[in-house]
Amino acid sequence: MDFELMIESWPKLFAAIPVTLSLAASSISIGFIVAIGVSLLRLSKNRLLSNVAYFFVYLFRSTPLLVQIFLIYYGSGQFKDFFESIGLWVFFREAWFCAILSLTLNTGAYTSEIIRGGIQSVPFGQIEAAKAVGMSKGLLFRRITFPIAIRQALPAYGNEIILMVKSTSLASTITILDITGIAQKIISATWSPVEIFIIAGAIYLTINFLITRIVQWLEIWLSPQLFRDRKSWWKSLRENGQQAAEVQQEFR
Amino acid sequence: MTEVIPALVAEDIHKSFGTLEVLKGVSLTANDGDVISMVGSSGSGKSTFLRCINFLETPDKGRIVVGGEEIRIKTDRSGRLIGAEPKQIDRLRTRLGMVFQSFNLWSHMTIVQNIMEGPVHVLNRPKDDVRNEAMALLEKVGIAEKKDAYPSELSGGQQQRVAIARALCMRPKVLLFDEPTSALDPELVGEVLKVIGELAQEGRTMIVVTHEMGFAREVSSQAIFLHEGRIEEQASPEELFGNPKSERCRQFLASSL
Amino acid sequence: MTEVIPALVAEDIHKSFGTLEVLKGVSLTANDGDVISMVGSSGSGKSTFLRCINFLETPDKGRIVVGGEEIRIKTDRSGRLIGAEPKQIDRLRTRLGMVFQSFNLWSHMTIVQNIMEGPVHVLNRPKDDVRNEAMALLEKVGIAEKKDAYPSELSGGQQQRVAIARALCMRPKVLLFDEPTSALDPELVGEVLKVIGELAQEGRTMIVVTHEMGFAREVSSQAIFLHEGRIEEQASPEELFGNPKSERCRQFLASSL
Amino acid sequence: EKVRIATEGAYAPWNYKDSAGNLVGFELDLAKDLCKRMSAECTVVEQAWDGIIPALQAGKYDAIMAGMSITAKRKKVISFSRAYAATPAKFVVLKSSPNASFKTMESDIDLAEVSDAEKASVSELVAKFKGKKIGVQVATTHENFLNEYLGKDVTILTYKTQEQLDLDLQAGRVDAALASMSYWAPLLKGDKGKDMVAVGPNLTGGPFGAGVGVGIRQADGKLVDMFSKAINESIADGTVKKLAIMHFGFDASVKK
Amino acid sequence: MDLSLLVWGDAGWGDELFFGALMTLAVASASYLFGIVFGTGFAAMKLSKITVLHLIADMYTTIIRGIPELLVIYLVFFGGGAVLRAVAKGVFGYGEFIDLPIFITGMLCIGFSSGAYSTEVIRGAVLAVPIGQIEAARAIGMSKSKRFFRILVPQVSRYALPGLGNVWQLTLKETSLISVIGLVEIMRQADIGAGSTKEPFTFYFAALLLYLGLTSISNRGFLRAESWANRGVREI
Ligand SMILES: Nc1ncnc2c1ncn2[C@@H]1O[C@H](COP(=O)(O)OP(=O)(O)OP(=O)(O)O)[C@@H](O)[C@H]1O
Ligand SMILES: Nc1ncnc2c1ncn2[C@@H]1O[C@H](COP(=O)(O)OP(=O)(O)OP(=O)(O)O)[C@@H](O)[C@H]1O
Ligand SMILES: [Mg+2]
Ligand SMILES: [Mg+2]
Repeated sequence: MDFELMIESWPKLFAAIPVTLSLAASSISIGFIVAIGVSLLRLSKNRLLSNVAYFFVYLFRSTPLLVQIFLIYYGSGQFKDFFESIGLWVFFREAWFCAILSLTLNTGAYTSEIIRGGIQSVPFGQIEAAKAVGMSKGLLFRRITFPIAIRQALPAYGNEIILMVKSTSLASTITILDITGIAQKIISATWSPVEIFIIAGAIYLTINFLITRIVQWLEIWLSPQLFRDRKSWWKSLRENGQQAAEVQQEFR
Repeated sequence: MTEVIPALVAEDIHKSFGTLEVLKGVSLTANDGDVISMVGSSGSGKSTFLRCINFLETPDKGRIVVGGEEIRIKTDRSGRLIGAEPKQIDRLRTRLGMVFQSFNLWSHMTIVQNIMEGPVHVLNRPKDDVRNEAMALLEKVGIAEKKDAYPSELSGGQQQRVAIARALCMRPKVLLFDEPTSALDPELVGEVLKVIGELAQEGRTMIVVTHEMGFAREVSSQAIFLHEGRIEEQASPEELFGNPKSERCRQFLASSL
Repeated sequence: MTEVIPALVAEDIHKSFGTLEVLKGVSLTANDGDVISMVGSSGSGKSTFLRCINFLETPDKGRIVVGGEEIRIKTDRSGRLIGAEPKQIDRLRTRLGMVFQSFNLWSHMTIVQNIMEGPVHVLNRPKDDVRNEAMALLEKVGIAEKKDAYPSELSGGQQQRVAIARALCMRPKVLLFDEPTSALDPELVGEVLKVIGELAQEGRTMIVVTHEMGFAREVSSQAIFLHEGRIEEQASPEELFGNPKSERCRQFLASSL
Repeated sequence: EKVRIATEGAYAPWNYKDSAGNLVGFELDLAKDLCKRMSAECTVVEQAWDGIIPALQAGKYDAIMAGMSITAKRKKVISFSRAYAATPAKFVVLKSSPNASFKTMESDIDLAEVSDAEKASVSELVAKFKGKKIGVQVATTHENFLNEYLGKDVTILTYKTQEQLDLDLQAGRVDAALASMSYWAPLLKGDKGKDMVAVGPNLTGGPFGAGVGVGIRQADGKLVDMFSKAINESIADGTVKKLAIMHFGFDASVKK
Repeated sequence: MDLSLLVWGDAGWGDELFFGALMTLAVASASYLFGIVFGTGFAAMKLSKITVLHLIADMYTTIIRGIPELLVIYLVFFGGGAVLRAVAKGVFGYGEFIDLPIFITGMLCIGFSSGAYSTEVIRGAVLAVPIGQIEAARAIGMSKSKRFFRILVPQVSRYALPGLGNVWQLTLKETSLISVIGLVEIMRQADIGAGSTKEPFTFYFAALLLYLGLTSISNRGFLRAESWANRGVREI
């Protein structure tokens, strides 16, 4: 293990953190909005709309993100004249935009399934109770369905965020110098992949660790009914309530 | 001479699930201050009828008139009836309070939030007024000290009382109760009975589905025995429980302890 | 002279949840053929007591003796009591049938599989015999035609009857019923009452928790009124329901309709 | 003696696969020739470029013949035989580009020992591409050259494969691409290269290293000598030249 | 795009890509099963009351899920090989190069990271089983192992299947990263084809279709498994 190299390289990798973070932040936030739209389409009664949404989700979930990025980036390059004619080439010209577009569509597809699962898990009775007090569709979604659904979907969504942070590393294949891009540059100069990847891995790990903690905190914040004593939230998480403790015995 | 407008009219309601015909033409008229109790064996269609009244199930045939206003319906492409105007249904539902058999409290809100949700966000009443009213109602059903608890922290009986308070806080014209005492011990049954009695005195119209004959007898101004989706007998409670006309009803009541 | 060995002895059972002391020393002896009914308000500890008897909750203090064999307990590192020999507990549990307040049917098995599971896989009895017995029991509780349905396809009352059949098919010495009629309409209550009566005649020992006083009165040889974790009164049912000694018990019974 | 040789299999015409799935190319033919001379029993394995040096060090195979240039940096971690081929690096732009006819005073620049005239030509090059985007394959000597000589003046975009770089050159996302003539020569002749043109000087030496050689573990001194000896013979009798003309279209053999 | 490149046999790349797809499928299935075995073990550790076991499992899932998959592969491939050789040399005095078969290495690499996701899915599923179901089994005196196999496993599989379906998709796609260790699967074959023919599009598009095909088929399998596991559950 070449510790000198590790010490030497780590500031360069550290400097790339903002690139990775802004890729992740923009695609996750835009992707979330896309996802809400797609999941509503998917649950809509209109067959055509729901099928279109299904196809979108299916396509993006079934193929590797790497291939998607390639096809969006190099594919748009092949149709340069077309994009120029509709004035979109200024966007597609930029690797940055293509990266965000593919990441956004990808996470949009995954997240929409997560949200759909959450919406479908809302107990039917609670929706009926809302209808019974005369709530309109929009109000019902905003006040009842969504808050319950998001709580249900949060653990899965936390996973998705982590996967996205890691996925941004694929942007390095289309010339973007994020943490992984820089790491590959250093490796190509030094031929010491393990050392460099350990530093890069530690950076990703730290980011993701912070994210998991934030998500866990949100989980508690959104479900006060399960975690009464918020002061000892880490304890509640560990124990996951009385039932968890009971079922755990089966595994002891 | 002014004509009396009934609080609620349901006319010839039919409803099937698949091939199972659950309601085969049920009609009912409730005037202001009426308390109508419905009894009948499990699966006879009592809950389904209540759910049809506020359109949580769309009836296959029939008419619902709330306070003189008829719910407009139309036929959709597949030939099923649906509400013609979602807005109208939403509005009429605010006048029909419902207490579900399984309570259906919103799990992500505290007790007092559960009660305030409808009046504040649907009726747009001022928050402070509503809070005062909610607290008064909780006082009335005897669980004011639980106001900041979540539904999962309450026993079944307590949840049922919250559900009643939630329905009342909407100040509906008509209240629909689906087995409001099923989770309660005998002492609590007595208390809920008292609350319902008071509501009747205030002139509130109520339809109460119940398995407890004594309760039905005590509280109602009119009683209905439902059997296999039809009204088998309808009479004053003294009449129906004391001296049932139909054979089936007699049999049903006989087995009740 | 042979000494009579009681079917079940529970001695001085204590149980707390956190700071809440739910059982404060409850004792009970049941001989063969006894039917002991327990009444008491919601939260008085009835379910907890039944669960302590078959060690689904470990009591904090006390002794349980089943058919003369005492459940061996020891103290674990954190000072709580636990069963000393899981094998012994498993064995004694096969002699204690339990019908849960919430049924707890296994959702991944059909009705008949639910009933056969214990006899076949715990008692290792031959499958065909057990199937015949299971069908006979389903016949007895009146839902033989539902044998291949899954629990979610049954109404509450039907599920409750399956739960009873499941407990019976283990041929236990002692049966513990937690509100066995809560989900039933009056007609069905009568039927379950009949089944329990027959079991009593066969000499089966039973402990029945219930909210229905009439039912308790009809079925039991001995009645217990539980209040705040203590036995407030214990007598013959005629005595307890007809002429209660304790003030609290009188009050409780008075409010029951 | 048994020798395991690794190649990438995706770097035509050095080493690649035909549609039947066989490894072919200049280095495959050369390897056969060298092994015969060493009277060694050779097996060729394919290995993705990313892991090619680490896997050599891990002992998965004994030699690398994958168009790998001999550079100072690589020499720190592995040894090389003498060079068997060297091809100059050259910039390529689109024919529609304003730089399509760009030439420097000196048409050949050897960066190992730079004369004054060559120095002037390098400055010419830098001035021409100032502010432009230049694409290059990642982890190559070409990337090192750009970093060293043009790093401050141009935007360098790195690509995982050369084909991706070609696509971006055609799409106009980069203004120029830098790669070896061994890659450009066949491409520019074919249909794919009909819009492209090679410009500027032929670059060799310095960061481009001393040509392409066989990569070998540092501990394997004996194997280095064996390969070097075989290469000497093969160059001397013209075999390398013959193979180079067959695959590249020009003589890329290294005389000294 | 030149579709004639994709014909079957020696004249085209169709057969190479097809065998690449078979390799993808083989590595993915092996890793997936390995991951589930792994995941079950670590889920048990996570649910255990023994703090050390809990911590080990927690570290495993946090670290493996937190770092990019490529790094996991590098560490297992290069790091694992070095450890293996050190052990061989130190303990057995065997100095020659030894290496696990490349397929096994690939399986370990992907299985390791797939296992971390399976752990979470299985743990969640165990916690989702209503406690009453287990109490009912205890109440008839079922022994612990019987309870585990006859009640817990069928119920856990019901709650875990959708999540495990996602893990499968993840695993399938993750195999596209192991070309660095030299295994020739879809993605590596596409790279080779693109590099050899200078037709990247044709090959990446073919890769897209192959992945789509593989997931479509496996999706169907999972749907069937789910409907079997959900027998007796009411549809909403
Ligand atoms: N959504 C549904 N799909 C299919 N069948 C249904 C549905 N809802 C109710 N049913 C059936 O309709 C019949 C009447 O149900 P309903 O809930 O109205 O009975 P009930 O009189 O309220 O009985 P209980 O006293 O048990 O509450 C039952 O046989 C039930 O199985
Ligand atoms: N696992 C638990 N953790 C904390 N408190 C509990 C737990 N189980 C029961 N309790 C509390 O213990 C008390 C007694 O509960 P129990 O279920 O024995 O009452 P019960 O007499 O059966 O009432 P009911 O008639 O409503 O079934 C209640 O106040 C309840 O809240
Ligand atoms: Mg009902
Ligand atoms: Mg109870």
